[in-house]
Amino acid sequence: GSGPIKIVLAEEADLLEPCMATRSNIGRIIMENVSETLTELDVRGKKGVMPRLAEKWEQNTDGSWRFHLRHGVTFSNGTTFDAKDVKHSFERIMSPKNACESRRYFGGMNVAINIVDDYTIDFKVDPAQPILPLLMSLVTIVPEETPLEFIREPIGTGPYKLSNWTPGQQIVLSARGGYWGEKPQVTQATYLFRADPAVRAAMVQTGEADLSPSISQLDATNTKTDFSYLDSETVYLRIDHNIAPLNDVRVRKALNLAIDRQAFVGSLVPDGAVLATALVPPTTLGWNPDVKVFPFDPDGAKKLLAEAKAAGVPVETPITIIARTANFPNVTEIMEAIQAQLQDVGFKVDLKFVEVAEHEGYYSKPFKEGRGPILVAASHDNSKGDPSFTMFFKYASKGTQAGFSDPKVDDLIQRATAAVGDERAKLWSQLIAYLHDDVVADVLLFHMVGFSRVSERLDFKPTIATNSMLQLSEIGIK
Amino acid sequence: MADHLLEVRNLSVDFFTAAGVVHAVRGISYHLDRGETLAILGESGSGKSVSSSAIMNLIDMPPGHISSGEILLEGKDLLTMAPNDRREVNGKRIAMIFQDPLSHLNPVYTVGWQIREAMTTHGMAQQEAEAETLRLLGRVGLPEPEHAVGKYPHEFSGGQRQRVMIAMALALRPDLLIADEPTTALDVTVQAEVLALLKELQRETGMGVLIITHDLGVVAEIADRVVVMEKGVLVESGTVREVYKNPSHPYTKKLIAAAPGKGEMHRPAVKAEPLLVVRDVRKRFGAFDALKGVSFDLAAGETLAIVGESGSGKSTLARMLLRLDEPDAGSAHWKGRDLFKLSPAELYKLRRELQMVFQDPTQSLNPRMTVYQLISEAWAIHPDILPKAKWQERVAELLVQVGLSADHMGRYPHQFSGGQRQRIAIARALALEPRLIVCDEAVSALDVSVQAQVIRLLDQLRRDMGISFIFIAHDLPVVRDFADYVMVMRKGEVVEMGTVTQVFDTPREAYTRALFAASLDPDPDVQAAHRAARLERAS
Amino acid sequence: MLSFIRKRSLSSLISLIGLLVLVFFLSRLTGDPAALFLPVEASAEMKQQFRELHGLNDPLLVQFGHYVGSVMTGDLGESLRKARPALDVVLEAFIWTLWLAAITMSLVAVAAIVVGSLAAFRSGGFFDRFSSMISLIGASVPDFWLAIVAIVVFSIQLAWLPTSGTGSVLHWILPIAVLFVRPFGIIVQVVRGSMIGALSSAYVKTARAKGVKAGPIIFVHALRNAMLPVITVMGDQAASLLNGAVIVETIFGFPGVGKLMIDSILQRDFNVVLAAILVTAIAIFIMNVLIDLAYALLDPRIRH
Amino acid sequence: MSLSSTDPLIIPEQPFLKRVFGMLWADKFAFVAAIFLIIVLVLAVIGPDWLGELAGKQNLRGRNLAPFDWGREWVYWLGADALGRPLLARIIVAGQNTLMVASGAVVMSAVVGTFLGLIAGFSGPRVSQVIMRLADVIMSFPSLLIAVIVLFLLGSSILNLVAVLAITRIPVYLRTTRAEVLEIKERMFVQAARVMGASSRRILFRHILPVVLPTLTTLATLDFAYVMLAESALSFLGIGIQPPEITWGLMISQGRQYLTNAWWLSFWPGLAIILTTLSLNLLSNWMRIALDPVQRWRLEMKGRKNG
Ligand SMILES: Nc1ncnc2c1ncn2[C@@H]1O[C@H](COP(=O)(O)OP(=O)(O)OP(=O)(O)O)[C@@H](O)[C@H]1O
Ligand SMILES: Nc1ncnc2c1ncn2[C@@H]1O[C@H](COP(=O)(O)OP(=O)(O)OP(=O)(O)O)[C@@H](O)[C@H]1O
Ligand SMILES: [Mg+2]
Ligand SMILES: [Mg+2]
Repeated sequence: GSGPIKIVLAEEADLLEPCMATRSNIGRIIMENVSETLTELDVRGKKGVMPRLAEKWEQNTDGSWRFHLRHGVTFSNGTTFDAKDVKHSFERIMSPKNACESRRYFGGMNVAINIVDDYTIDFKVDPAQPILPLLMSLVTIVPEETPLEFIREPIGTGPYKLSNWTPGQQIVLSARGGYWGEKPQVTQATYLFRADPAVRAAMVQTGEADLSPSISQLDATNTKTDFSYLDSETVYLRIDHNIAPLNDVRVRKALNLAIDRQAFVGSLVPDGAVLATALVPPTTLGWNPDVKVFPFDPDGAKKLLAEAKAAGVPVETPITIIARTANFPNVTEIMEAIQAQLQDVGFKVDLKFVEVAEHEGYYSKPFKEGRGPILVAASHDNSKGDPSFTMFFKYASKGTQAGFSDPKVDDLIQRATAAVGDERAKLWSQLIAYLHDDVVADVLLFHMVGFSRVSERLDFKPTIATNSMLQLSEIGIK
Repeated sequence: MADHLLEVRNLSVDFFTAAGVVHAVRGISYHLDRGETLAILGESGSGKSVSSSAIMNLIDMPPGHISSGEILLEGKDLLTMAPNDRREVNGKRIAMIFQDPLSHLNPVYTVGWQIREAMTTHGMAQQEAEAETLRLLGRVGLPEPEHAVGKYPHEFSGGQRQRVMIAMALALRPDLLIADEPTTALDVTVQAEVLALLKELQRETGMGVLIITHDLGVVAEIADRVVVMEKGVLVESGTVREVYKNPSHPYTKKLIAAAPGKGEMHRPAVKAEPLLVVRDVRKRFGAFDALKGVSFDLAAGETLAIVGESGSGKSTLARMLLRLDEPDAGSAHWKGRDLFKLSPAELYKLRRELQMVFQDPTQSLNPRMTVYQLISEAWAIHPDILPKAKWQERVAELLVQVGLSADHMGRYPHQFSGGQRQRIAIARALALEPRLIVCDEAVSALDVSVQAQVIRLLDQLRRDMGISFIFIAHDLPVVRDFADYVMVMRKGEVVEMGTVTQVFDTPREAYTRALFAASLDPDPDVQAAHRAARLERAS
Repeated sequence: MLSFIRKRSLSSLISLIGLLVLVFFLSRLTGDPAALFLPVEASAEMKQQFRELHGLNDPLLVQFGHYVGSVMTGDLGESLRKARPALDVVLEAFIWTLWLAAITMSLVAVAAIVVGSLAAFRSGGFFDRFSSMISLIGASVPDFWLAIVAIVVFSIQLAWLPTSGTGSVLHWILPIAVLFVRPFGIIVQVVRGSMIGALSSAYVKTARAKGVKAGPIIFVHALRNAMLPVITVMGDQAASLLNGAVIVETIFGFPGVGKLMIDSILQRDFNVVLAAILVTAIAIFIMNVLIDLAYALLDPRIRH
Repeated sequence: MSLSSTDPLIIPEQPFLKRVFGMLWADKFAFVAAIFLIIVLVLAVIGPDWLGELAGKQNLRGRNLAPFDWGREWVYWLGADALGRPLLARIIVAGQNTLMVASGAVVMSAVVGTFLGLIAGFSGPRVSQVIMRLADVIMSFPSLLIAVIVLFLLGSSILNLVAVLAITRIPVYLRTTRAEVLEIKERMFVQAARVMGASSRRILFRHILPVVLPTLTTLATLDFAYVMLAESALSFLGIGIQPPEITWGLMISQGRQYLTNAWWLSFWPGLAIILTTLSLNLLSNWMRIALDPVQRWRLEMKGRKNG
């Protein structure tokens, strides 16, 4: 069948700016619905990077990437899509006249764009970017007339166009004629915004909405409508290695051994959550199946602590866990439980909850001077399939959230980033193992599970990408 | 025999207080017929107001409690009537003039509205009520009724408020009018008008009037019969003549003997150095000239009585001398310093020398303080007067001096009668041992025997301690007994001023003479003669 | 009266300016919006660019100067988050809140005055105890609890009302009902207390002596005398509805200014915070002027 | 010579405490409320030392244990929270922080607000204008912003939290007091006091304040509930009191997500708040009567009858 649907989301999009589509609350609405990208990552199968507005691509001999664009594509304002649009879109993202956040994926790169003809375009990136096609799945294409400043009405090549936006209330996308691809079943999608998970669940139940991509585990009680899915959020405690006693690897290991991760699953963390051995989910390239989760071993932890103490490490120093309220479901309870478990093996642990701005202050560099030993509880999202979106920021010496600096890590990251194919996967695997087993970089906890409630009249299964992207064309109507 | 209009049988009223049960009224009986006027005389605090409140169903029960008796209105017992029927009786059949007009008027509504309400409540049309209100205000002698209807209670003088009360009570031409001290705040000419008005209405409608008063002259002028109360008991009753000529109960005898206006008049010594020199004081309220230039001198130990028309600015003058209102112009030099120009700090030092007894005693006593606290506050403010250890003793002494008793100390103002409150206010003023006391109708709510006692007390203080008094009063006999100088005021101006003998014996101005002519004599026979003469003059 | 309003407006203007200055500087001390607008992975360079773009790199005083300059021309700046004029954003939301607050407060005023007065009239009686109990529970029930329970009962179980959102009259019922409870509980108590005093005064006796019925005695004679504290507390409650109906707005998806304000504060969207405060403050100042006028209107003794 | 008109049956004044007790006994509701509050106070004082450990004892297998399982240890009778900690014990332990924050904030705001209100109502137009406009400013300053600013600049501590909550509540007391003072100062007894030479301070505190006080007490008791809930809202936003500290408000906000599945998590602390407010209010209503000489007979009479 076909028809309109209503989707209820937790957080309103305050902008519908295509170049901000990598931000999840915006991307969920416009990504691939309104604004399309050259490439697209297959999150349902294992096909990897698939064509979208680019029909195919190849690497030129000079290392630059050539994209062959799809013909006969028009924007919703009627103009035709060609290479100039791609160039403008990219330049717009890189422009200092706006605050496009997709720019961050191209940090430290020099990109030269060369329009070969209307439907062929070359990207020369320095240093070489083996995953440029994947990166292009993050670049939304806008018509070349689009000003550099943020816009309010996104124009794109996607199957939908924005037909109504009443801030605070709703956003409506309608299917448009003249879309190059297959006609989707959903003719119109109305997005509603409710912050309370119980209300979101209730709305699908009462028929006020058809789909709620995120509801609370506690409300997911109806097996007919409620689905759980691995949602690419990885929860961990970032360790600040610079300050004693956390500069001692035994102490960091003891932290890891002291936590009974399994006990959380099925209680504070939903069934289906996966214990993490890396900051990226198992679907990511180079994820290392040989790395084993730290066992729950309080005695081992105590022993390590005693050793460290004997070696003169000030293990008595109180360690502060910094967490952010409502960062992820049950964060308070989980942190309280972790605090108790750490205390059980002899750590002195304080727990401090802060609001988002303060949390950011602890999480990212520059770190505050005179801070004590801290663990920052954070949640990281990488559904892009490649660890490069994670590793540099979190572990490289120059990474903004890196709690340590290790030349070997830096080297591995640099090499992996430049590598392709199996080599790339191998290097990432190495890095993951090294971080987990040798550096004991942080206390990895869980790959979280999300719950969605889907009305019985819809045919839809959420994926790991649902957090950041919700393609209406993937929704079937029964 | 037909039923009496009102018959009170064996009525007893008790009050519960922290210190025990107060038997305010004990088994009194009396009756009243149509067209008749019954006066209740009695000492202050003897239960007059309480018994009349019982008739109006206005006693708060509890803490009050009618422990026995019946109150029959034309044979029907008011105490057992259904609440709705009972409510219909109030206002329409029985109306009441309250003793203390300021607190009994709603401060947030215009007086016109309040009078109209009495009528509209009982079904009169709005327009008719408006017209009637204007007429009534005119009849009780309020100047400019059209203007007055739109004013609020606090914008009136004491006597004017009382007249508003009267107008309100008369609004529905009730069968029975209970008037609790209806004329205490009125100057004698207005009083005469009001009494005449009552009589006239009585003639027109056959209204029965139950009048509570201390003024034997009023009794002589208006009442047919009189009952006398003492300590909650009815001690004597009879026609006015009988009781006046042949009082049988000792209290009655004492009362009649105490009637003022018979003693020696003061003969003030040659003018000493004036203590207070008031010059050309003026005050306007909006467009209304309340005081148009008043001047006088006052020496230590002297009493200046201010008499005159109600609303002539007497209280306003008093309030300004104490800097409760700011004057628009003029000066008042106290021991050489202008009171009107003192800074707050300087004023504070002078405060204890200048005291005032307010016209409305209820409102001037903090309802949350006991009598002890009220009086001893003076010493808390001025600790040098009396050490704390002596407070208790001195309060008791003061209370007894003003005719109360020491065990009243722990009670609160609302537990007293009007006259008792007035005495508390006097005691409070005395506590400060001031040099000048402004008494605004300070003894008007007291029965003549207590009044005499208080006047004697004040007189003694004046002599012994050289305290000066500004004595605002309507009651000419009292003024005659107490004052050294008399100042007659009218419409914000001084009409006449002189020693008491001069003003009383040889009044110069027509207005002063009119005042004396309107003054009432306690002897019913004399008063009857006056009345006859007046009627003759009128016709 | 006109001169009173003029004087008040002038002094209010001064305090309004003070308020804005205060908020401007204090809020800027609480953190960097760049870190919140951009993802955590954003480079220092990007953050720098962002600050440049929004003039956040200038010294505070210079920023303030710019702000004052643009405010003079009626421009309250752009929202960092929404890339729209802050004033538009705020006004859009404020209308909703204003309606919500106005309707709720009108209902509260009527209901609380009636219930509180009747309770005072027979203080200590059954109705008094009962209404006290109810109103106190109302005053101490968490609003989110009430909101969720209301949704469960009325939207899910009974399916009488929509869960949330805007659109029809029905959508207003639950939010108003939930907002109603707390001020109602508080004002009932204030009315009750104030009325007990008024009902025992002498002028009420006069009214009884005139044969006035219980209704007018309570609602005409005593009430007006008892209104001063009631109005004040109503003003306070209205003010907190105007800038604080956050929970209800959040749960019911009501696009009001409370939620907007919270979000903007947490995200350090300064221009929106300032505009929101400006708008609500003007509303509250107007309300306070009205309250002061009401005092004078109610009590002639206060008029000078 | 005494002309005392009535000779009341004199009953000697009872000692103060006994009289208060008698009056309290006369109002059974207030009596129960007082007992309840005393218990709450005592528990608040001893709670953390007595049950602190137990209240923090986690048991992930016993999460969200339902209440009324009499077979278990008594601390579990009200159920357990999401970490399997006994709710009853937690409520008792949380009492201390809760009462400290709430009473701290209420007392501080009431005292400061009332004081400023007295001054604003009593002093000249200029001072009054300044104070009132200040109140306007606070009133239109969203409380959350104050919280963010104070807690960000000064760091989060119970004292700062109390200050934040107190600041936001000042205007109510201020405005209420001022409005009443404007009316009361026109009353005759105030003028009488002035004539006696009473200083402004004395007039304010001895004559005016007692008349305003009942209204303020009513407000303050209601504010108790308000402050507890406001504190929970702040916690929820990540500012204010945070685990592992506990307050009733925090417990409510933590139980919020379990409303439909495990109602008891936020119900019991909610009930604790309601009962405390209710008791305070019953007591303040009682006090209102007990302090008002015109009304006091209600209590004294019953007290006499019963005792
Ligand atoms: N609420 C009360 N509680 C206790 N005693 C009271 C109360 N009301 C009145 N009384 C007492 O009852 C007695 C009678 O009072 P009432 O007002 O009837 O006196 P009164 O005869 O009208 O005196 P006055 O001429 O002074 O007005 C007084 O002694 C007074 O103290
Ligand atoms: N606040 C006010 N506003 C307007 N007019 C007032 C105000 N106070 C007093 N007046 C008017 O001033 C005049 C004088 O009042 P004042 O109280 O001095 O009279 P009085 O001589 O004491 O009369 P009485 O003997 O009746 O008490 C009256 O006509 C009164 O209406
Ligand atoms: Mg009397
Ligand atoms: Mg007067």
